[in-house]
Amino acid sequence: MSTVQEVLTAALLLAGVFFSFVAAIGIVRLPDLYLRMHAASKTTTLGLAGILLAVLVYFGTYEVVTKVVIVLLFLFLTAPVGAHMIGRSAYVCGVNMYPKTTRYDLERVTIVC
Amino acid sequence: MSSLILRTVARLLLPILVLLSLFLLLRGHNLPGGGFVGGLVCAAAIILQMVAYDTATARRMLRGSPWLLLPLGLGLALLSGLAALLWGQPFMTSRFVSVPLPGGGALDLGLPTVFDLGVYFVVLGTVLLVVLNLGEE
Amino acid sequence: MASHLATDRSKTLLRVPGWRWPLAPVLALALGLFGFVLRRAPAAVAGTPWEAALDWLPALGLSLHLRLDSLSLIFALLITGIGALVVAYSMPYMQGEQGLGRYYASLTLFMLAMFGLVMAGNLLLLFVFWELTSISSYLLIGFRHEEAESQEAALQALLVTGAGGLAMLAGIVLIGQVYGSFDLGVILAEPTRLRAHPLYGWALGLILAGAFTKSAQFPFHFWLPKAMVAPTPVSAYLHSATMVKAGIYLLARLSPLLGGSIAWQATLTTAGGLTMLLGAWQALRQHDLKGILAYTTISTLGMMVALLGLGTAEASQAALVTLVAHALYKGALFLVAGAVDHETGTRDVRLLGGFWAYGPALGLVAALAALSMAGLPPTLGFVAKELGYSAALEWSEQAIASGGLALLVLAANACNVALAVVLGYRVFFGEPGGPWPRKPHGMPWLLVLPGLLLAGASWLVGILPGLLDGAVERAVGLVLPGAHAGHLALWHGWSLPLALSMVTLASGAGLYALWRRRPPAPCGEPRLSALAAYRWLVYRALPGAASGLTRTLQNGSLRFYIMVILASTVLVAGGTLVRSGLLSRGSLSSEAYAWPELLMTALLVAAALGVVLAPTRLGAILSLGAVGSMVTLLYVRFRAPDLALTQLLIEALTVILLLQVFHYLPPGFEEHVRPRRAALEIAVAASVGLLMAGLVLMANGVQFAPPIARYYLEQSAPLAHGHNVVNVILVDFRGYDTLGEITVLATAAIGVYALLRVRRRKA
Amino acid sequence: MTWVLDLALAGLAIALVLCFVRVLRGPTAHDRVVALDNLSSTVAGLAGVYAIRLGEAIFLDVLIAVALLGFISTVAFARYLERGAHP
Repeated sequence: MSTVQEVLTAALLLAGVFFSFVAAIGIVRLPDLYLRMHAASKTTTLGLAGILLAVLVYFGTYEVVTKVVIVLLFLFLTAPVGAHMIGRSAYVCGVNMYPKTTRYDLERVTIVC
Repeated sequence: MSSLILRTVARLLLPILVLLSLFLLLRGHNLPGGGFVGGLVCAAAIILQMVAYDTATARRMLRGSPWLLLPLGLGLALLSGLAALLWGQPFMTSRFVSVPLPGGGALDLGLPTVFDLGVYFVVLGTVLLVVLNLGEE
Repeated sequence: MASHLATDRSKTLLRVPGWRWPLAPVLALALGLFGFVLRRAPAAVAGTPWEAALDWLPALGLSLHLRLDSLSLIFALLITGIGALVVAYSMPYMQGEQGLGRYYASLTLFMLAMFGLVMAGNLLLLFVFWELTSISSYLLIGFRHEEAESQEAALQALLVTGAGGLAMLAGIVLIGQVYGSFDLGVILAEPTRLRAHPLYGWALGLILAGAFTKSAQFPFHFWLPKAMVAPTPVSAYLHSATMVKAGIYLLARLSPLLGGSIAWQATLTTAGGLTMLLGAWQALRQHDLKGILAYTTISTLGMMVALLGLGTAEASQAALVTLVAHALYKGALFLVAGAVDHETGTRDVRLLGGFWAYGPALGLVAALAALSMAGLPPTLGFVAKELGYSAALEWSEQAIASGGLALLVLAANACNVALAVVLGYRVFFGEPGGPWPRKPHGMPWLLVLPGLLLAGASWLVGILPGLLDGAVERAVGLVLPGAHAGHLALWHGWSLPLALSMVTLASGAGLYALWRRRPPAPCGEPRLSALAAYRWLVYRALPGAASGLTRTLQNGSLRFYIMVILASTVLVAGGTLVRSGLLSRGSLSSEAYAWPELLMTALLVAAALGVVLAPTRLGAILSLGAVGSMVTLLYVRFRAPDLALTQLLIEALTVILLLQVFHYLPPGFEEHVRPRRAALEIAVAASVGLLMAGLVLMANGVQFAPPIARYYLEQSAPLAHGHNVVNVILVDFRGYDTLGEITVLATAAIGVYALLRVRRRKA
Repeated sequence: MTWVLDLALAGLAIALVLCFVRVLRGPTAHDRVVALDNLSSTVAGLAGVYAIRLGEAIFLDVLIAVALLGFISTVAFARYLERGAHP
């Protein structure tokens, strides 16, 4: 366990935790659903990515590397889809937006429910 | 009715998930996993298809009705138990044969693994039977 | 079986010209048994009983152990002898009735059961045969099962004797507990041990309950007169000669064990005396022939129980001789009554009279039997009565007590004499009271012969009591260990009992004169009688209680069922846990107190509360998801990846399942619960939580057996080629359990599938 | 190294609590779903931290399962909400 490896794991780990922490604050503080959704998907992508890379660096064995790569691929694929699905169903169910929203792109688009 | 993005992702994920479930099943003897967990992961994969598409496509994807899985699983489990009788040992005694792997290691396949496969199918069959029928509208 | 075959196929199988003998097998069986017993009689009387034992249920202490000593010899002879005669008598009597196969089958079942009962050397075996006799009596009383009256009578007999049988079983089990075995030999070897044991009172009470219900003693006597709706041969055989005597046999057999204490003496004499007087008094007021016979039987049974209660050698000797005398003359009189009923179609004493012209032979039989019932010198009845009086007189030092007892016996015997005159003289020589439903035509000789044999036997043994002497002598020795009774003799010289006999005859004649002038009015149902109590209990109290209980417990609300189940679990498990004091030894390892674990548990509790308090169903599921995640985290923290994986998967699939189901349900929770009810439910839920916590604490702290985990940990690699112990156990070591579990899983799936299809087909 | 792990643990713990707040308070059902998804990701993160802390690479499988099932339940919830259930 060379010190470089240790420092790198610590750095990555702290970055990951930082993102999760900020996202959590975002979820609580942000006014309406759609904004919170942005924050939520950050934990799944950046937060977990940081921690996973830390794990990768920390163990470094052949097996762990393959697993981490697959998981990262899986995460980066599913997180946006999850967020998309929730956004879609929220909009369809008529969850109203934050009154002071400036841009409203979906005015003209009607989604077939 | 469901969104296109979800469908494409679901179709893409199916192979990965089934691979994961078999991976969990086969290594169950030495590392966390086993028939039960494998079965559940595979069921989750099928359910993902059901959520993405609809029950009919999920059922078609199975290419056989979940009904087949139950007797298959129980049969396998029973056979693996009865097989021990062939060698004159009491019911359920396990026998092993080690398969040399290309990578040099040796994989111990044996009756318990067959039993585990039986458990895998029964679990899969049960969950699917219940969820697919519930989903049927 | 043989009898059933014989009668139904009799038309072809046993076609004997002129007279159909369908009953050869049954008759052969009865006579065979009679011969068997007779051949072993000398040995039994000499004191070496014949024994045969076969293990039936060694684990329960039940063995097929038959034993013929002289006490069972007397009963066995009566059962088989009278059995054969009754079967012979049934052939002409029951001709033309449907279901003869069923009749003879139950009769054979009864004979074998009764035979087994008196020969049983094992108390449990005695109970088995006891219940068999109750069942066969139910079948026989209810022979004409279409009639409501016989249905009710049969049910009544079964319930009363059955309930008594159950009480007796409880008593037998208690005795078994004290002696550790149910074998009579072992038990009677040291009788005093039970009397010193605290369980003696309970055992005595329960055994007496069994005996008193079977022998129709005072509070439980009402089923016997009702049982007279049975065909007459059944009444003659079961309800006078043998079955009702089973209680007497039980008292005699267990008297060395239970007897000797004040409680035994008091209950037996009072119950017996009361029944004796009540029976005699009721008999005088009956106008149906069989009614008179039934109530006099009850009265004589009461006398025998009282005599057994006295506990002296003479009393036991008197009881046994009365038993034999009563069996003979009452059997004969019943057969006579049956014949009269068969010929004239009526049994009403007020109508009957002058039957001598139609059946002089039957008249002779009736006269012989009636003389024995009245207790005139040359008959066995006389010998029995004499013994009864001398036993009563010598019972206790104070003259008043024994004198009083003698007077009671005298009163009962007087009634017997009066009714004997009615049965013997009035029915045959008095003038008929009214038109008979049927003109009596030629009487088959087989209706008369059995009665003649019985009456003849009572005269024969009366004249030569020596025949009975040896057997009774040895039997008294068995009933009262060490007691020695005098020899039986017809003539004891001019003694006080003889004087008492004279007085009895005189008062009997007086009673008859009184009876003739005032024909008995049918007595109404007394409101407070045991029969009314029985009816109230069976037809109103029990059904009412049952439906009340069902209404409260099965009121259709699932919440209520779950609450009841949980509450009872808490009471049972909680109670034992607290009482066993294991709770205090529970311990929590210190490692669990660091702040991460506390936080996780706090969040877990918050999520659980969230599930309960969620206003909508979706909210509840979401909190459930949160609970699942927190539990997974706990497993991760405590280094259990396997558990974490399984927990996670199960929780996710449950959420998806619930979502599927809730799609069909309204979003909000509909049920609004009254605050008082909610408080109760919260209390139950809280107590279940506490119970589980207690169990976990206890399981954590207490080691009942050396942990098996070590064995599995060591063996999993070498034996099962696997390092993941959890899976190795599941699949290999305890594979058999898993096989069971997956079968259950598959069955559950099929169950759900079936339920869903039902819903879909209905929709 | 140990202080880093403790700090990470603390940070994720606070994130966990914050998610819980949103799960319990969330006005609409969608908020709760989002919060639950975030909660399971944080749990996955914690699993990663424990993997390093306990030196067991096996917790990666738990992490994969959490990520997989988080996604499936989120999608299932979304589908359920879409099909006419009230928020």
